[in-house]
Amino acid sequence: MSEQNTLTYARVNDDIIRMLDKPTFKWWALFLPTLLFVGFGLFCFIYQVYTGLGVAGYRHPVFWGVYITDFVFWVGIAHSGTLISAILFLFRANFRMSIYRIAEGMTVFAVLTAGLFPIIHLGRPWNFYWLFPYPNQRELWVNFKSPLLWDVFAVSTYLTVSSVFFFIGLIPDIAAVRDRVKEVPRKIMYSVLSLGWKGSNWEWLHYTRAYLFFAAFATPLVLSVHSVVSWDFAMSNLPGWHTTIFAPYFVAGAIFSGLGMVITLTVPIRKIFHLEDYITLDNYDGMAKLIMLTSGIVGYAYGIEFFMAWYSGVPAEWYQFYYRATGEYALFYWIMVVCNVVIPLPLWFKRVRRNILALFIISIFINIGMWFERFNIIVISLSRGFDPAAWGIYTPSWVEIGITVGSFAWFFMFFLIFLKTLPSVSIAEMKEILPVPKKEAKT
Amino acid sequence: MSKDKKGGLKRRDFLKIIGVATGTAAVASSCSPPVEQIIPYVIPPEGIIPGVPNYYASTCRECPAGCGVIVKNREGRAIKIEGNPESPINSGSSCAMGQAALQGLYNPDRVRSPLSNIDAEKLRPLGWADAEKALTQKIEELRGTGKTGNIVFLSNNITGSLGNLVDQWMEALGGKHIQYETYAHEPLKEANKISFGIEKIPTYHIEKTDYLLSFGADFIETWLSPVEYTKQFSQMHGVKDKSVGRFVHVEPRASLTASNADEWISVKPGTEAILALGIANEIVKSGNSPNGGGGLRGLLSQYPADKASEITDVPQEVISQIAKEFSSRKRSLAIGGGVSVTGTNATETLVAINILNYVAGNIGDTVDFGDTLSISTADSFQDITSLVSSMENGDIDILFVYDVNPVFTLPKQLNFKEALGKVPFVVSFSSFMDETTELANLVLPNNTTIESWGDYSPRESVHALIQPVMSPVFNTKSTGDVILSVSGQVEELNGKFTQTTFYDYLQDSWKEKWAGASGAGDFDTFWKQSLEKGGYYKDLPSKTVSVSPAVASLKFSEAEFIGEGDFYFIAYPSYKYYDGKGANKPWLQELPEAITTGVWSSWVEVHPDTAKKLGVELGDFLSLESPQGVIETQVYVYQGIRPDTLSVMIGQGHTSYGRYAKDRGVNPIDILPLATDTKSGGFAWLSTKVSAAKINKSEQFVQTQYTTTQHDRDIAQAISLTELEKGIHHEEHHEADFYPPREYDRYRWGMAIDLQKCVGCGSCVTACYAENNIAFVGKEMVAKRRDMAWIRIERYFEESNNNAGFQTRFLPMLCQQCGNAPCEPVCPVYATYHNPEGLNGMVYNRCVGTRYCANNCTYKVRKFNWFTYKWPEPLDWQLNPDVSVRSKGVMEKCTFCVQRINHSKDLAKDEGRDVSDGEFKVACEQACPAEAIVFGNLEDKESKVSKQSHDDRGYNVLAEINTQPGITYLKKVTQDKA
Amino acid sequence: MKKGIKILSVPLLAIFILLGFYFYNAESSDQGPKQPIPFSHKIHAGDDQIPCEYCHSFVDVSPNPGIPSVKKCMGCHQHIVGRDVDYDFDGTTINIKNEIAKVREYWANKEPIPWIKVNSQPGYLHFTHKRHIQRGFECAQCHGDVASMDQVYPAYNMNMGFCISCHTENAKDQEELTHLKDCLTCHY
Amino acid sequence: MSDKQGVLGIFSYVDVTIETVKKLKDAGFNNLRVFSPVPNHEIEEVMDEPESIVRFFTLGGAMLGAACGVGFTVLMSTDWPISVSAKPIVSLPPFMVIIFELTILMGALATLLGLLINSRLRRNAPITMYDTRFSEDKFGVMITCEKENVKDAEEILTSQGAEDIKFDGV
Repeated sequence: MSEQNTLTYARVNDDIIRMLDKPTFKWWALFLPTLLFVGFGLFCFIYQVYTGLGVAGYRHPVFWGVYITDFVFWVGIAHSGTLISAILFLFRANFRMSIYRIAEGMTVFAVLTAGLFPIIHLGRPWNFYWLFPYPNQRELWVNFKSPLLWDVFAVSTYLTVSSVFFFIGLIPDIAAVRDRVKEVPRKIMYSVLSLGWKGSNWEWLHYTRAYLFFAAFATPLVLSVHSVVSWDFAMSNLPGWHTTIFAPYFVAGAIFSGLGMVITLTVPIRKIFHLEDYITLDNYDGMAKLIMLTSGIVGYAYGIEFFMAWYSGVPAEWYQFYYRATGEYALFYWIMVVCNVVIPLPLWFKRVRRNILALFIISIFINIGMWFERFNIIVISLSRGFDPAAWGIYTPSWVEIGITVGSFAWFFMFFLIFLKTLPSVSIAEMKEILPVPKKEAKT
Repeated sequence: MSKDKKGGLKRRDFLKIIGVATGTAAVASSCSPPVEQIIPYVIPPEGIIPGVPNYYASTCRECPAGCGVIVKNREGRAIKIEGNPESPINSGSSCAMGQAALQGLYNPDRVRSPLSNIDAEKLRPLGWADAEKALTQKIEELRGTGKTGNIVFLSNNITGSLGNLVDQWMEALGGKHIQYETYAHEPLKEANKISFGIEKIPTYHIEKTDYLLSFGADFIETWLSPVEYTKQFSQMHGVKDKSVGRFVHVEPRASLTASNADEWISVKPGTEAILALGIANEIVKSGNSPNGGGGLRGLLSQYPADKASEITDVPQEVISQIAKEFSSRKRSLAIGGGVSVTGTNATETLVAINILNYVAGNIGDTVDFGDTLSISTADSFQDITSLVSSMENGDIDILFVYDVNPVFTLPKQLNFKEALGKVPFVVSFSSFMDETTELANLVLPNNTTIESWGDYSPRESVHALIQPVMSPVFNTKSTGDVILSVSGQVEELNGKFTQTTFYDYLQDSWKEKWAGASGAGDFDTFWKQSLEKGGYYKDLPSKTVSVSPAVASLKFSEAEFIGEGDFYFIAYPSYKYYDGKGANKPWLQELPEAITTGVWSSWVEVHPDTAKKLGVELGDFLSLESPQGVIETQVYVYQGIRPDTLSVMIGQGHTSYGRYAKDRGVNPIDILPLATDTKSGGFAWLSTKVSAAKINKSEQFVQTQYTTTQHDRDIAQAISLTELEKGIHHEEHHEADFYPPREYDRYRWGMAIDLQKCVGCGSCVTACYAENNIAFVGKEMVAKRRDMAWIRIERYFEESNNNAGFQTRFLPMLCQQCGNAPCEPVCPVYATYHNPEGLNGMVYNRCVGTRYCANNCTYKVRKFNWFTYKWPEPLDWQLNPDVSVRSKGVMEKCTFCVQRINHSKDLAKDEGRDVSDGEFKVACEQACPAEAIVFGNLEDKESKVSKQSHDDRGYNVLAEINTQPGITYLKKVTQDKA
Repeated sequence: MKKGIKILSVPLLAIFILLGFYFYNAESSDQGPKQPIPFSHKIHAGDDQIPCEYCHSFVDVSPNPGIPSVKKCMGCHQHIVGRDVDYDFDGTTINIKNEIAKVREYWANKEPIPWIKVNSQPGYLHFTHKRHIQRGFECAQCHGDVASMDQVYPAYNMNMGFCISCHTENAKDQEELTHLKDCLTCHY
Repeated sequence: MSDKQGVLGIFSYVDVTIETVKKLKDAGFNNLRVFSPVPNHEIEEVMDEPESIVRFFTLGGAMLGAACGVGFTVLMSTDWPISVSAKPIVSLPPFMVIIFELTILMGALATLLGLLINSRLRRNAPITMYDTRFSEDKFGVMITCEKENVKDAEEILTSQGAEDIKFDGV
C-alpha cells in the first residue's frame, strides 16, 4: 500500500513518541473539565451514600436503573478492546495493528469505570467487600450460585487479564520511549515500567509465545464476561430478562458498542495527532464491516425477542414486549432500534465505510443506542413484572445523571492521561507490518 | 416529667419512670456501638420481667363498636394492640383503626400538658394544679352569679362509669350532658320505634343467615360494629360444604362493603325505600311470604315492580329476582343504614326494610332486640342544633368538650365554630389539638384509653373494662380524675363524691355490677376476672317483636335534595378515619384505601362516563359546588359509582389536628346542607346535589396500585358456584425438576388465605406495620412507590356477568415463602436463604443492598429501605424490640412474623414439646376480622392450615413459575346462580 | 532507589499482616467503662460469693438477665455500710464507705443508677440468656471470670465467630446443628 | 567472569544481521544474543533456541486455577451449608462459571509470571551492552567470549559491515 512505503522503523518511533510531548493547551482544556465532572460525580456519590439510595430515582418495582445500565454499557465498551487485540490477533487481521492499543486502553479504562457501578448501586456500598470470599470471623462465605458473584469473578478477572494484556503489549514500546526521553523523572518511570526490556532474541522468543497465550485466554474470557453479565438478567425469572438468547445477544451488542466507541475515540485522535498514515481507511473499513455484522445480530435479537414472546404464549412475556414498543418507554425503545439497526444501515455502502465523518456520526448514534438498549432491557422489564399490582414507572434523578456524566468524565480522564503517557499506537507491532529492512532489497 | 427546651420529652425521664432495662431500637447497621446506658428500676414493679412481654385486656374506643383488645406491653411500653379473643364483639380480631390507636397514644402532636389562654393571647402550657384551679374558679364564679344551668358537657356517647360520673357532675352543677355521635343512627332507632315500638338499635346475626340484603349498610367499614359484622359475614359468606351464603348490596356507589357483595345493585340515591317495598310487594304477590304480607298487602300493592323499577333505576327483573331469592332462601336478612340511605326519608327507608324483613318472615333471631346497642342512647341531632343556638344566644357559659370534634364533624351551615366563639369559657379534654380544641380556653388533656382506667358498654350484654397499660406518655390526666379533683375543690360540691380518684369511682360502680351478677364470688375475684377477660359479659335472652299496624298507614317518599347541581353527593364515612378521628395516624394515612388504593389524601369518585363528560381523568381536580360551599379535590375514575353521583370520603381536610392530618385533602361535610331526616330529626347525610366543574389543576393520584385488571395473569382466581358444587378434579402431576424436592423435619410454616373471606379491609396491613416496625414514608414517597408495606391488598376489577358488570377481587399479597424462592440464589452474600422450617429468611444485617432479590421476586413483595426512615419521638416508643429496625440500604420483607415463631418455639422448648397448631398467630392472621388467613405448620397434617392448603379451591399464585409457595390461596367463589 | 522500596516493603507487609491479625482476632481490652459507682464484681461475686443469679435474677426466664434495682442493692446495703478503708479498684483508690454512701444517696433520691452497659449486642441480634442458662452454660463461659474483675470488662469479643464456634461445638445432633446455624435463630 | 568479555555489533539490516550470526556460529562463537526492534522469524530460526517453556507455566496456572475454582466453591459452600431455592449445596452448573473464571485468571497470571521469569526481565537494567537504537530501527549481535577471542569476533563483525562495535567495560 502506498502510505506504507513512506513509513520506516525510525519514522514510526518519531511519529508515535511525538504524541507523548508536553501536553498542549488543548489537552488541558479537555482534561480539566473531565476532572470537574469526575468531582461532581464523586460529590453525587458521597451525597447518595450519606443520604441513602433514595436520592436516585429507584422505586418499587424498578430496583435497578441507570447505574446498572451504565455498568453494562461500560462492560460492553470494554469488550471491543479485547476483541480487537486478542480475537483479531488470533485471526491475524492486520487492520487491528494500528488501533488495538487505543482499544485496549479503552478496555482497561472502561472496565475500571464499569467496576465502580456495582459498588455505586449498592444500598450499603461500605460493605462491598462482603462480596468477596475472604476469611472472616463470621465463618461466612459468599453464595457462588448468585450471578452477581459470577459478575464479581468475571469482572475482576477481566480487569486483571485485560490490564496485564495491555501492559504486556506495552513493554517493548515503553522501552522505546525509555530510550528516547531525556528528562530524568520520566526516564526513571519508563525504565521501571519497561522492566528492562532490551529486545533480545531471547526476550522476543518468550514474549511472542506468552502473547499468543494471552490472546488465547482473553478470547474465551471476553465472551464469558459479557455472557455472565447477560446472565445477571437471563438467570432471573422476570419477563423480558429470562431468555436464552441473552448471552450471544449481549456479546454481539458489546462488540457492537465497543467498536462504536473505538471509532468515536480514534477519529479525533487520528485527526489531532495526524495519524492518517497509521490508522488507515482500510482499518476503518474493517471495523465498519464488523459493525455491520454485529448490528445485524443485534437487530435480529430485537426481532426474535418479539417472536419468542409471542410464540411462548405467556401473557406476561408477550405483554412485556408489547409494552416496550408501545408503553411509556416506547420512545426509548424506538431510539434504540433506530440507532442500532437503522442508522448503521448505510454502512453497507463502501463509500460510507470509508467516509470518516459519516463513521464518526454513526458511531456516536451507536453509543447512544446501545446505552438505551441496556436501559430498555433493565428498566422496562422491571417496570412490568408478573404481578400487575406492583407495576411502576421509573425516572432517573439528577444524582444518577450526575454519576453517569461523572463516569464518562472518569473514563476520558484516564484516556487523556493515557494519550500523554503511553504510546497510543503500538510501535513494535506497527513495525511488524512494515517491510523488514534488508540490504538486498535496497540494492 | 421535665421537658427539654423544645418542649420534647426527655427519653431519660421516661425511662426513669418506667424503668426500662435497655431499649435502644438499634439499627441494622452500626459500626461501633455508642455508649449505652442501662437504667435499672428503683423499685421493680411486680410482674414485669424485662424482655418478657405482658398482656393487658382493655377496650378499644376508636369507634363506638367497643371491641375488646389485648395490649402487649414490653418494659412498660404498649407496643401492639391485638383483638381480645374473650370479647363477644370482635372475638380476637381487630381493625386498622384499632391497631392504629397506638399511634394516637404516641402521637408526636399530642397535647403534652394542660394549656390555657386565660391570661394570654394564645394557649400556653401550665401545670395541672393551676389548670384545675382555673377551672374551679370559673365554676365558682359562675355559681356566684347564680347562672347554674349554663354549663354543658358535650361528649361522645360515653356509657359506663365515666358517663355516670359526668351525668352526676352536671347534675350537681345544674348543667347538662349532651352525647354527640357523628353517626348516631337516629333513623334506625326511629324506624324501629315506628315498626316495632322499640326505640333501640338491635344487634344482628349475619352469620345465621344465608342471604343478606343490605341497603347501604357499610358493615365492613363503619356501620355499627364493623369487626363483628365482618366476622359474621365471613362465616355466612365463606364456603361451607360446597355452598356459600349470598350477599346483595344496594347502594348508589360500590363501597368496600358493596365490593364484597355477590351483586351490587346501583340504585338511584334516596329511593331505597321504594326498592325495598317493591321487593316486598313482589314477595307477597308471588305468594312467597310466610305471613302473606300481614296487614301490609294494601300498602305494598302501591309499589309494583314496574313502578319501583322506574323510580329506583333498578331493572324490574332484578327486583323480582331479588324478591325470589330473598324469600326462597332458608334464612334471609335485610339490613339498612349507612350514609347513602340517610337522606331526608331515612326513617321511611329503614321502616321499609323492616317491612321487607317482616314479609319474608325474618323478624326473629337474626335481629336481636334483646341485646341493643348503647349508641341508641346518644342524644339526638336536634339536641345539638338547640345547643348551638343556645351558644349563639350566649346562653352557655361553660362548655366542656370531651372526645368529640364538632367543629370538624358538624356541617358548616350549623355555624358551630362561630357559636363556640360566643361561649366565654370552653374547656377541651382532648389530647389532640383538633379544630375544636384549638378554640378552647382551657385544655385539660385526657389520657388515651391505653393510659387510663375506664369502662365502656357498647351494648347491653357487654360491660368492657379499660385498664391502663402504661403510665401516661405525656403530662396528661384522665378526665375522670380531673372531674373528681375539681369537684373536691369546688366548695359546694364538697362531699358530693366520696371517691378521690376515678379508679375508686370505677370500682365502686363495678360493685353494683358484681352485686347484679350471680355467683361471681367475692368482688376482688369478680374484678380480677373481669380485668383478665376484658370485661363482664352477660347472656341476654332475645326478645320477640312484632310489627306495629301503624306501619301500614305510613307514607313512603323519595329523599329530597337541596341544590341545583347535576350530581347527587355522597360524603361517606371512612373505615380508616371514621369521622376524621383517624386522620392523625400515619399508619391509617398510609393504609391504601381498598377500592382506590389511594393514600394520604382525598378524592372524588367519578363514573367513567361522567369523567368523560366533564373532561377529567385520574388525578385531575374537580370543583364540587353545593349551596353551602365549594371543595376542590382529585378525581378517581371508578366504574363502581352511578354516573349521576359523586362521592368523597369523610375524614380528611383537617385544618389542625397534628402534622399528619393538617392540610391534607378536603372535608366533604363542609358542603353538606343542614338537612334532617323528617321523621327522626337525625342529620341527613345524603341531601345535596352538587355541580362539578373541571379546574385547571392536576396532580399524580398517589396510590399503591396503578393497575385495575390482572392482565390475564390469573393472580386472584375465582371458581364458579356450579364448579364448586360439582367438585374440582385435582390433577396430581409431578413435573420433573432439575433438583430433588426439599424436605423438612418438624415444621414447615405455611399459610392459607381464603379469598372468599377476605374483604380487603386492610387490618392485616396495619397490624403488620405495628408488629414489624415497618416505616411509614409519607405521601411524597408513596408517590414514588416507596411504601414499605410487607403485605398489600391487591385489588382487581374483573369483568363479570353480574348486574354491575364487574366484580372486585381482593388478594392479600405477602412474601410467599417460596420453596424454590427466586430471590434466594441471586443474593451474593446469603442475606436471604431458605431456613430449615420453610421460611424465606431475610438477614437484614447481612444485606449489602444489591436489590437483585427484589428484581427476581415473582410477587414483588420485597421492600427496600431507600433511606433510614425515622419515627418522630415518641412514635418510636411503639417499635417492637423483638424486630430489628432496618436502616438505609437494606432489603426487608415478611418472614411470617419469625419473632413470634421463635418466641413460641422458645416457650415450647421450656416445656419440652413442639409448637402446637394454633398456639400462636401471626400478626396479619390475628388481626383479620374475616378470619381469611390461617397460619400454621404444614408438616403437621392435622393442622388447620394443612387441611386448608389441600382444599379443592386451593391454588398457588403464578404457580407456573414453579416457586413452590408456602402460601395457598383459596379461590373466590363467583355466584353464577342464585 | 529500587532497593529502598524493597527494604521498605518487607516491614510494611509485616505491619499489614499484623494489623490484619489484630483486627481479625482482636481480643477485647481489659478496660471496662467508668461506671457512676465503682461497683466491684470482685468483692461481690468473688470475695462475698454472691451467685450471679441473685442480682441478675431474670437470667433464666428472660432474654434479658436483668439489672438489679436500687431496692435490691439496698436490701443488703441497708445494713452493710462498708468499712472506711481504701480499696484499690483497678488502679484507682476508692473509699468503700464513700462509694456505698452513693448507693444510699440514689435510693434516698429515688433515682436509678445510670450504669454503663459493658457487654452490648447490636439490635439486629436477638440473643436470649434464658435458653443458654437453661441449657446449663456457666455465666463465665461468655463473660469470663467476673468474680476476679473489679470493673467488669468484656472478657471475650462477642462477635459472630464467638457465637458460631460455640454453636457448632455444642450441637447435640444434626437437627440441632442445623437450627443453631440457622440465621433466623438470631437475626430477624 | 573476569575472563569473559562482550562484544556488540550494530547493524541496520536483518539479512546482514543473520549473515553475521551464521558467520559467528561457524567461527565457534556460541554465546550469542541478537537485539531487534521487532520479533523476527528468521532471527529466531538462525538462533535456534529451544521452544519457550512459558506454555508450561500457562498450563500449570490454568490447572491450578481450575482446581482452586472447584476447591473454593465446594469447600466454601459446604463449610456452612446454606440452602437457597432448593438447590443442592454443591451444585456444579453455577460453580462452572467461577471455575472457568479462575482458570482464566490463574492461567493468565501464570503466563505473566512465566514471561517475567523466562525472559529474565528485571534481571538487569540496560548496561553498556545495549544500544537505545535497538528499540528504534537497529539490530545488534552480542558475543560473549573469552578475552582472547575478542579480536576474532570483532573481525567478523567489521567484515560484515557493522555500523558500530562496542565492548563492555570489564
